[in-house]
Amino acid sequence: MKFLSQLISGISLGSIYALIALGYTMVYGIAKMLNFAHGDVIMVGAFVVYTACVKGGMNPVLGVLLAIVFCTVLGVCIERLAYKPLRQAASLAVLITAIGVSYLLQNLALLIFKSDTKQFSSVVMIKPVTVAGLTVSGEIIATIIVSVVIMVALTLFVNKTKPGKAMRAVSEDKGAAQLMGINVNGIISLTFAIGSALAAIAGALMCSTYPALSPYTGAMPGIKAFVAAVFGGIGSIPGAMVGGVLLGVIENLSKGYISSQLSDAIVFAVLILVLLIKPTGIMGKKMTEKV
Amino acid sequence: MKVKQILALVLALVMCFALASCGEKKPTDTPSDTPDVTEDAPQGDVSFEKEGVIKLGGIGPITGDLAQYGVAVQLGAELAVAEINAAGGINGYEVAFKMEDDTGAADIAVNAYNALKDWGMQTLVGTVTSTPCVAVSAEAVNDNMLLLTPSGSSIDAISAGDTCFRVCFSDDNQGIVAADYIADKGLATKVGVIFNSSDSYSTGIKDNLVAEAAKKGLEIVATEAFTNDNATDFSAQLNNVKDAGAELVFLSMYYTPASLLLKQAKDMGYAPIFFGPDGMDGILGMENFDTSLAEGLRYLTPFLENATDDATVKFVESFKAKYPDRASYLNQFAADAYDAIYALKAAYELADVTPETSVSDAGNLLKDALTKVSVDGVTGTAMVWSADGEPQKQPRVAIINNGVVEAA
Amino acid sequence: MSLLEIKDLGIVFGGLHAVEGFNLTLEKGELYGLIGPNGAGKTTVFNLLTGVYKPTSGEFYLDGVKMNGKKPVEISKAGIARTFQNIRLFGKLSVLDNVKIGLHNQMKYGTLTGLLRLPKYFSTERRMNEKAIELLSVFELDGDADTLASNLPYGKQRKLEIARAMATAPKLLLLDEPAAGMNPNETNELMQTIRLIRDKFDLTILLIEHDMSLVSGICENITVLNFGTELAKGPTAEVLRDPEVIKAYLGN
Amino acid sequence: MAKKINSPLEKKSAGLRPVTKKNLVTLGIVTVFYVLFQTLSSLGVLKNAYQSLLVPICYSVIMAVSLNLVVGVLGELSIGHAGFMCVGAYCGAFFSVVTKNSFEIGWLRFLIAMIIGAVAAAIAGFLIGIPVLRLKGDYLAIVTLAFGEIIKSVVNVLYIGRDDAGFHIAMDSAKVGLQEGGVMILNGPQGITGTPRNSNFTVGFILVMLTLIIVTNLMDSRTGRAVMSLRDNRIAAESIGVNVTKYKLTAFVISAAIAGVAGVLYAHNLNALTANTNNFGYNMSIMILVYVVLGGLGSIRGSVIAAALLYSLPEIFRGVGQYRMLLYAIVLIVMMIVNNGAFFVQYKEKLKHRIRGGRKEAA
Repeated sequence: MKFLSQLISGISLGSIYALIALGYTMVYGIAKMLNFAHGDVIMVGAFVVYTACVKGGMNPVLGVLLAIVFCTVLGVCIERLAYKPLRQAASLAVLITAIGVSYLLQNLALLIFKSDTKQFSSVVMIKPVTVAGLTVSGEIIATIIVSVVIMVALTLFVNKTKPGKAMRAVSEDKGAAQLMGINVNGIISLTFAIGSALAAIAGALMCSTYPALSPYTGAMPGIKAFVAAVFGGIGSIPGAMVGGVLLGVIENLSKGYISSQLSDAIVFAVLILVLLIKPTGIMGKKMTEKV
Repeated sequence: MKVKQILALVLALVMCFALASCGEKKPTDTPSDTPDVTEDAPQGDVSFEKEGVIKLGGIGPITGDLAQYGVAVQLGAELAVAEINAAGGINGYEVAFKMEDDTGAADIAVNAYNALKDWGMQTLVGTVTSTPCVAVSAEAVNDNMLLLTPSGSSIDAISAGDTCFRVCFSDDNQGIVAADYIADKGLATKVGVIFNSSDSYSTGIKDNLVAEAAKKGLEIVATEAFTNDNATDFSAQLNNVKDAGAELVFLSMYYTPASLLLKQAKDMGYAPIFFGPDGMDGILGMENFDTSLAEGLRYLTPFLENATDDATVKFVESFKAKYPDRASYLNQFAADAYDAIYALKAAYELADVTPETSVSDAGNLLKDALTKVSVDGVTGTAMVWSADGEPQKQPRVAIINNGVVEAA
Repeated sequence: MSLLEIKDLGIVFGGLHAVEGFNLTLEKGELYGLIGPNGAGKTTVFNLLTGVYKPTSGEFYLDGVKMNGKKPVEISKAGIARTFQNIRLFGKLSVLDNVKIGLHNQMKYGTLTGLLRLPKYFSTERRMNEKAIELLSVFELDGDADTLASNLPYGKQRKLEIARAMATAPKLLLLDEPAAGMNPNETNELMQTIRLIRDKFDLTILLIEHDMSLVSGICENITVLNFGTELAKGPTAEVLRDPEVIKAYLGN
Repeated sequence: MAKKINSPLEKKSAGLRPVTKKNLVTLGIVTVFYVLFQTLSSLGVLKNAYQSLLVPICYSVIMAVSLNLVVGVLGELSIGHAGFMCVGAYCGAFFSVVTKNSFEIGWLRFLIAMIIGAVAAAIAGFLIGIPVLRLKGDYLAIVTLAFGEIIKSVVNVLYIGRDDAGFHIAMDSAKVGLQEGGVMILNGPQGITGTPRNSNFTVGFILVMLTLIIVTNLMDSRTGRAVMSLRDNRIAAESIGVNVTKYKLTAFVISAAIAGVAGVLYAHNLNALTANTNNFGYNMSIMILVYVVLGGLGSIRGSVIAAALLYSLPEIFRGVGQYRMLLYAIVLIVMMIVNNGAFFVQYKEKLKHRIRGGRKEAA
């Protein structure tokens, strides 16, 4: 009983990680960069929803849509202004720029929204479900459903549609893709647009489940989701889902049964073990170097 | 080489810009995200009896994830300073208050301290959080500067020397008072504790609570921890304390994680008595807070927003008037800082310290004066300080009833 | 005793027999060619001989010592050196340093000696420099000693790779398409150099090459690989006239 | 044809080699910086704010140079470097606090603390390096991050006290079980309080110089070349007999030991030592990485300059108040784009050509 309830809350936390990790892994897979600002785009998304719905009294669905539009535009702008000039540079240079963007977003939000934590009002209208004495909140149900839907949709998009195939081509070999007539810059922008739209959804759902919103709300989940994405095999869409959920479950079970003080250490220890056994993550592709 | 030259050039330009903007600022200007109220502060209108400015420095997190506590302190202190200046200053001198950011980190706090020394700080009101306070108090003692921290509550925060004082309760004081209160009022016999193990404030209170509980015959059935990196999901901890049969859960933490925890407890359908330390104050002030979550929450606090004593009424009114859109910062942090400034005013007046008094002399005079004054503040009436820097005041227990804080 | 003896060497990649039943015996001082169409498994043979891949069947001996299953480092120490088809230099290091790294196991001193600049550091470094310059001058690269390896023109990069391999004082040198990308003049020059180093350093050389003029110019004997198996073997001129070989190269 | 007289070897034996010259210039810059600020400070004209930056700049520089050994020289991305600093800081501070009253000679105690910090961090580096260095790229990076976080978490639940019966170690403050009169030395998240203030600018300067000498000597030695060969081409390095694990581990351990020393310097500069995200967690690790990347991978001088400037920037920006960190973020982004952006790189190349062309014409 206790186990089940720990498990469910683990899955709920994990599905938030998964949702964020999907955006991470998407951008990594195509642009081959760790977008450290992803967590902060989530925070921006949540603030847009908060401003629209709580302050402006907008319908939650419209609020989330507005956030998606806002974050998409923001994501594309960030990509164009900060990352595109560095396309030819070493990947570490882009990583550092992403860190700069992350600081920028946090501090802009700090100036605009101030430092105090706001309580977020849930955008989810699903009623909690009680089965055999276990209550599962509407937010958890919504998060899990949305994560799965997004995962499936992304997988289909990448495998079946023309822009999706172009994305895969860019991910394999930018130069070759260019020669095949693919607009590489356009595809990368599209990737950022999708990643940022996902971030907006993740922001709304995360803050509905854990309703504390401040300019630093996105930072830690961002790092955790990055860990989750690597855990699952970075670049792999189902991997992000699996990695996120596993991370949440391991975290909660170690809090519940081993030590709540050391749960971070335990999560990271498990991560190390997994990577030592499978060096490219649970669902990652094996990298071979041609000699 | 070229790359580095350009790098150096850019940096040099930036520095020029920074230094230039430094020069443009008036010394009394405050560096944080306060509204422009300091601009219409009375410097221009009110003339002071004497030439010279008494410079009080403040240090606390203005950016970073603890910023809300630092900003509350800043607003409270600035309010008091504005009031004092409007009433003719201290000993006839204008008072200036300057807050520097430490992001909650000890090393940055020391940098901030030195920056304030360059500005000419005579007395330090800070730091806001405990760990930086330990580091800065060592510096202050070195300079024999008086340090009065509004909210640095750990034992070590003011143990560096006899020029260190605080306004808030100490951690062991709170832990002990809480345990005594629970035992004496018969609130519960089985107590669970949830605390932030990466935070010295939370851990300090928890340690003292657990120790005192043993003496009082309370049974601590579970102690569950979380960390700063892991402060979103508390369901595992809640499940554990629930399983252990806790009738009362002591939340040794600040109000931000508590607000999440309370929501998750409600979602789980778990409703023990929740009890917290003074860091809980401010939870109702959170923007858009669903007050039903905190219904029945008890916490120790020196400050009750809707207390009816004159001091509190005046403080609350003028805070709301001065910062109309910043009501969420009206809490014990702001109140402690407000009292800190008035306590200093009393000490300055008793010792007759002027802007010309050297830092070290001021330190000597003020540390004696502070043990002699009695301050009626918003966090306690007739507050007095002992030579070890601890305030003599009893924590009050507050309870949230129908979305309003009341004395319990 | 033969210098190199390969018996039934083979490797399977996920069901594909990349190399199968490869046999070869090289005598000391021999200059042997390995040819075949693209994808025939030539480079795979090199990778097997240098320990990059572990063979799934067969074995090979260097000077009578069993080598298969050993790690690249051990094989290098035992005396097999190689160059790479897609040049693998240490691009951000100078030409001189590239060769000095080749001397890694020839002239040694400890990390601490290097950190503390003990006398042994200076004496060994001096010997390293002398030896490296000597090797570079064989390939007429001594003038480029301070150039970054990645800034060298293509032909010189290939030569530097050979010089670096030579620095490990090998008994057997494996050259993977040394003349790729070179013009006929350069190829000719390279031929001279290969012969020169064979004689001067008492080497045995096994080389992969597509340039038939080079192969027929310097290799006494050759093996032709096709689809991972040996198609023909013997004196160069004879093998190149073999209709099977011609068919494999030109298709039907 | 006669042999060229100016063979590179002879040229080398004649004067200083370019590598040596470059390193000496770096050491010279640091010395000038030290002499300048030490003079200003002893004359009393240096602002307190800048004075208090001197030691932090020293440990930032040391951290940046030591991380550059892993990221720039060995070519492996590490984002857990602050973890080693943490190990060094805690071990060093622990020793100093324990022996504060029994050890008379302050500088000797500090020296021993340094050695303890370095050795402890080196051991941590070794233990972590064995599994970590089997991985590649971002996976390696995430595991270093994980180790850094584990170190931080463990330090935060460790309670060590001392009484007449000796040391007591526990994972819970209630279980330390000190007798009357016992003292907590390491108190969980409250860390170690009361570390003697032994760090000063001169010590910091000496350590920076030592770090620079160690790292540059290493790079210009057999070991360093082997390490760099792994960075440039692992497969080729293996093929000429460079032991991958040994040299990766060597670089990693040396880097960790240096970070440990930086930690000891840090710990003895503050009265309060605690481990949180900003000083020993990933935020710090990432900050150091920023110094390294901005200074240029593998460029030791670049690391020194970038660390010194970037550490000081937020302090210099105190004048702009609430826009401080915002400005810092913008400067960071702009500098990255200017240094690495395609447009600017091309522009710089053009500029270089023009200057060279001009020179040639003039000559």
